[in-house]
Amino acid sequence: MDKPTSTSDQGKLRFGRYVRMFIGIVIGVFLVWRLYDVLVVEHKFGADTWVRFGLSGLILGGMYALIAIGYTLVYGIMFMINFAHGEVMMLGAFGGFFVFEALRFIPAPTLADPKLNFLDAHPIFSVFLAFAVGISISATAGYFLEKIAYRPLRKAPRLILLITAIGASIFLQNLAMLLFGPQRKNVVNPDLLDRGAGWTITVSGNPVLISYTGVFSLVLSAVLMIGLYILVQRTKLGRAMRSVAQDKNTASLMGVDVDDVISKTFIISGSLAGAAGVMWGIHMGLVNHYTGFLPGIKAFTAAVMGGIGNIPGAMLGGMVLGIIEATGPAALGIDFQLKDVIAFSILVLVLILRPSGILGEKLSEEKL
Amino acid sequence: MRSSAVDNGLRTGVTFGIVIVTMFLIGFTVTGAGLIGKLFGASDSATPSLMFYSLFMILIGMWAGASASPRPLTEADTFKRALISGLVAGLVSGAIAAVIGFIFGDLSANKIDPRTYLPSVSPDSIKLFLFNQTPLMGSLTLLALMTVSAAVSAALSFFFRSNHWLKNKSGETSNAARGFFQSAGLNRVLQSQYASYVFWAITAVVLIILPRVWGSYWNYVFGTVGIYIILGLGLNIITGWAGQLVIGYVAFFAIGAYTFALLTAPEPHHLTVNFWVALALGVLVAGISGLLIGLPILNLRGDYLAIVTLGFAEIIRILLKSDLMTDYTAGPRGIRDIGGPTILGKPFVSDVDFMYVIIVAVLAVTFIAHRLRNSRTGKAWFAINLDETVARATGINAFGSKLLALSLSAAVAGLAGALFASRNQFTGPDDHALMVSINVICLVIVGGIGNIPGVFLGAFALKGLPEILRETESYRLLIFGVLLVIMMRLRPEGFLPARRPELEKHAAQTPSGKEA
Amino acid sequence: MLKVENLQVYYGAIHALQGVSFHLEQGEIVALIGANGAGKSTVLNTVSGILRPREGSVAFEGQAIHETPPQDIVRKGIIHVPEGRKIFSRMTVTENLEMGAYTNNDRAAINRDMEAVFARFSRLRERRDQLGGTLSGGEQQMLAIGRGLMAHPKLLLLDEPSMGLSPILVEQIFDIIQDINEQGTSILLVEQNAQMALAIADRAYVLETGNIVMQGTGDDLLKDPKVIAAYLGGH
Amino acid sequence: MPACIQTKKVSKIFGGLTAVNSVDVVVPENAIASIIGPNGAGKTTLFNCISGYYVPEHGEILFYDMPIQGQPTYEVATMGIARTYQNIRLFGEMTAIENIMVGQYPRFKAGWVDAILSTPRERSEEKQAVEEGRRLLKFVGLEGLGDSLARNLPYGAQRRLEIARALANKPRLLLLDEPTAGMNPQETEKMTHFIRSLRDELGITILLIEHDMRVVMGISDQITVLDYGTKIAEGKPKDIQSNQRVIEAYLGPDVTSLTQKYQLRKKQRYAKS
Repeated sequence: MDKPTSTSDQGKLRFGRYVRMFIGIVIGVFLVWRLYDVLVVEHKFGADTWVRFGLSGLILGGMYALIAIGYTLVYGIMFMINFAHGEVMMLGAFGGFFVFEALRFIPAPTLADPKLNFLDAHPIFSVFLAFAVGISISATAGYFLEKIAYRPLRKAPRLILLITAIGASIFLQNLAMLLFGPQRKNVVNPDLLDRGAGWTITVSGNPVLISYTGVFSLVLSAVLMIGLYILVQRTKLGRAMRSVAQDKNTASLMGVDVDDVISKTFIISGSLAGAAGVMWGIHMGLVNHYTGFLPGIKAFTAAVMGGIGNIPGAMLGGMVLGIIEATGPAALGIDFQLKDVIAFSILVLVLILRPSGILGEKLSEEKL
Repeated sequence: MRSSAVDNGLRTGVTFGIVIVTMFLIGFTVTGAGLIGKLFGASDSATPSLMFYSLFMILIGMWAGASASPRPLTEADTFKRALISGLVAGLVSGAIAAVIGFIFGDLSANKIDPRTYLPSVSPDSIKLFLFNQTPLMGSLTLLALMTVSAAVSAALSFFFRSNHWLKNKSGETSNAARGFFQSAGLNRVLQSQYASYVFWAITAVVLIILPRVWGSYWNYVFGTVGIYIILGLGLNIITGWAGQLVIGYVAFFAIGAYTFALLTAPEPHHLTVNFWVALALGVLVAGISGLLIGLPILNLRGDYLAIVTLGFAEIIRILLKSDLMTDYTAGPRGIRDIGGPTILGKPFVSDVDFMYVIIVAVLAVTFIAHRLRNSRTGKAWFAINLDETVARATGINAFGSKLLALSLSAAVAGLAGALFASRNQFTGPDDHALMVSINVICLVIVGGIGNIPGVFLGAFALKGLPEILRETESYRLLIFGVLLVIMMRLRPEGFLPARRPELEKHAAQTPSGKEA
Repeated sequence: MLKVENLQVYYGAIHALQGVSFHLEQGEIVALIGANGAGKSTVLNTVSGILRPREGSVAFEGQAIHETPPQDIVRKGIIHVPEGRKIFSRMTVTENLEMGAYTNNDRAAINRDMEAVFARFSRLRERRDQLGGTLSGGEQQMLAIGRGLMAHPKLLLLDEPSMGLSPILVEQIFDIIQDINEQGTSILLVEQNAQMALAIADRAYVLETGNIVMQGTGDDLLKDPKVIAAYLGGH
Repeated sequence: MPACIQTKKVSKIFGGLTAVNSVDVVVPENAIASIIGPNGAGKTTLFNCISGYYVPEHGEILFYDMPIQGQPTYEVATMGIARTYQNIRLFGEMTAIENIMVGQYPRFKAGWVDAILSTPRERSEEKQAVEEGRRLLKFVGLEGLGDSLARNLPYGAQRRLEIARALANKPRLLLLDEPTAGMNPQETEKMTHFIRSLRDELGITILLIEHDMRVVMGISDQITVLDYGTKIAEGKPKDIQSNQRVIEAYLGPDVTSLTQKYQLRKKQRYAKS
């Protein structure tokens, strides 16, 4: 009853409101100026370029969304930022990479092509196997991460959990570096999913390539997201997850094994991250120990943008962030080197201006 | 419910098996053997001898055995139980290691080099892993070694834990030692004013002499340690005392370094501001940037605040690195020929001289931190850390206090940055990667969060030790990660936990009648 | 049926229960009354497994349960309806009831039970697709009890079922409690409203700072001058 | 006597639910006033409005005729309103005397620069703070416990330390949220005397929330009764005791007949079995 839904801390409101208003106005003016400059005055890019950017943004956004769901699920249930989530994704990406490498060594000669390897002979099965392995690795990593690092700290303050997660993130990243070496590895796709292959459409007289890998990634992310939504909304496990997210004690009074549900949550978010990791390898073509770090932080940004703890919000946030990142540098007429600055600026701005996110409810402070 | 001895051993065995295999795959078996060799004074040879490697594996086996032996010890725990646990643990971990070893040995014998995918697994390390024997014999040796050492250690640890004689004996000695100190009045001597004068005098002499005698290499190492002590003391203000985790602390380090560098370097702005003025400006600009960054973000909840600061740090680093800023900050190449200190017009730039500058800075920051710690302001910070809502209800302007803490932290980081840039006579974007922040957070936490001596301990342990143990260089971050996880689980307050002052007693001891 | 002996529970340095012992027989309504902070809710939380006692034991049908986790205690037939109702506010009424039947995997049986709950609380049927958080206080209390009934409790622990409810609703809730009891469920009731609690209870215990200071049948305690002075407002 | 604290038609709404509904309370200076009511009646919410945690949607709160609603919590505290909490909230990792020194925060001026330079101001203030802290510890009966961590103190001592921390700022109004919760009759008796002595010896106005009717009736000059966020009665203890609406709010309208009905039902049950 006395749990506050809104607290007034006038001290920070009064101060913060002006600061925030000021920042908002500055950003707004800057955006309008740059957009006007690029789109109207300079008119640098044709429609085809925008379509190209938009498409790659959507594909990127799908992957961000999958990772963001993991942040949101874990945050919703444990109120912690699983900083190592990006590394879980990176492990999945390596899983996919190694499956492709291994299958490429297995000969599967046919009469037509005696040099054919297994990867090109059975591309669909190979891709399926890559996802199966990548997802399993990430799910296992998520499971053990929770069990070894986070579970003993169930009652610890949030900051301790965050530091643990940072520690786990550093550990996994450096483990991968020491195991597989620091250099980037090229992911060689089966011929069917060659990154240059795809459909070509014509936009304002110029060809735009819609690559198979991109379409494949986008469709797969959509399917996984729908599947997750059904899992959370319609199944018994989903109900249990939501009940644990709302009130652990009461959930356990219903007979829910809270530890078990938390484990399963980590497995599910790990799986989604693993899928995103394999997709990343297939679509981007490069994997190394650093693969997970930036997508991880960006997906966290996406989750916050959509309102952390809110699953549709994470999906939407991922998509929006992907599109902004892909079109932002061009739209604002700044260097492509700075695309990460755009992502980080969004992170900072969202947290400052609207920490509850686009779809989020007002965040209630859990403790007055 | 108690798990059976076999279960217990099995679980430990699998864990240690995975640990051994991981160590092998990242090349740490070779490094570990080298470290053991160093311990015994063996000269640094490229290939550590078989003996040291065996010793390394025996130590791991004994560790496995010790952790497998049952705990806590109850009446029902028999020697047999301990032995079985140890035996199983050794057998399982040995078997896992042996299988992997055999596979790699076999591959190696067939001239397949795994280094394409696992660059740390060199033919030499495979050979060493298998005791320079054939794959089969090597893996069997591995299995036998692990089993025997784990079983022996389990048995030994059973004796150590169960033997009351030993326990009592050690208890007595420590009591006796304490008694000795008390009876000899050593405590009083140690606490007396003279003792502290003597202590400070000795410290001062040591600090004056050491930089002159131990050569430029150690001056470099301990200069870095000193700069990290300053950083740690600074982060301690906002994170240790006010309780706000700032992951992007490196941003202020970078701001201090760049401010100083741009003011003193010939490129890109042709400014040659005096060292001391530039230093002060570096501190000031960093402090002000802390204030400005803090304004919009300090009302955020703890974990969000942490991530926002990370965002700021990354933005600053990417901007410094980008071509966009090349004209102003020299871009990815960094700034060269940064000025050094002068006193009365005389340059003061040799490594010995600079070491003195760092020592003075460390002492100054320590002094300031010490004065702030238990002051009214310091108590307000700690109150916010413990319960912000109640702190506000007792009349503390939480936002203002946090802003002050962040600004002071940032200013201290600015000082460290300026010194760092000046000493290296160079600074570039890569000096200011997130890993600097992580290092500082680690050292503060490991030493004991909120504690000044803890920062010294942490800095020496995390920045000094790795310099001495150079072999471990590439494993440093890996070890940091493990250390953070383990510390948070076992000892979140650090090795030197912060103590609260005894004000009531202290006040009671001073004759209070006089001033009334 | 339930036997609690020498229960010692701590919150940090605070000794919340200082050796509480009581028992409850099959089919009884037993009430725990006492002032705020006397430890009533702590007793219920310990019985349902949310808190672990430092010393002492809780036995249900002859089995020790004080080290059993709450989700397993539920499976033994002890259902705790917590203080403040604690319904899942972001789930619909139906989903809340389904959560109550979490331990049951028989879909048909769940639907039957849900019909039974709707028959008892017709207001809930009207609001079956509404989110729990949008219900009124009385409806939430009904939902909380209904959710508890979905698990077929042998023993129902009710923590302050009348809290924050208007007198008419309080009467309804107490009628329902008695109905449930007469259909064979034992009830351990914690109440601030001592008068009503003693009126329906077969037996009652009075708690004060973590100790049981009085016990007796509900009717006897209602007449006890000390109880009247302390808990019945002297009327 | 001037009014120390006054609420004028104060309402606080949480997501459509009116927790406090247009409540008027006037507490004269140097009085001990109580707010009572069933659980969930909005008492603590009213406290939170006065101490500045919540901004009421409607109405005014006057502290010595100064409007304070919407002021930040720390400024309300600095003006001289101190409070305690239903579930004790001390700074557990600080020592007892440090808790009190945090309570003294607004009364001193030395800032961070003073601390670094160890100015005379800072030194004399620090000395004064410790001295007064010890005196306060003695006043609440915790002498000698000043250097133990607050979380290690027993329950009763924690309650008294929390009051000492509230007193440290020399408040003019003290808000006590269930000061005797979880105490046995002897401890309650002592606490009652202690609260009265705060008023008599220190001249502090006291507003308290309490469930124990013996305490409320024993020490209050004035009682306000809340039910469903609305004030249903106000007056001297005697008037409240005989007020029909209050009895109904606590016990229900015809509790006697209900009691008889339920006792009868019980008898029938026994007869059956």
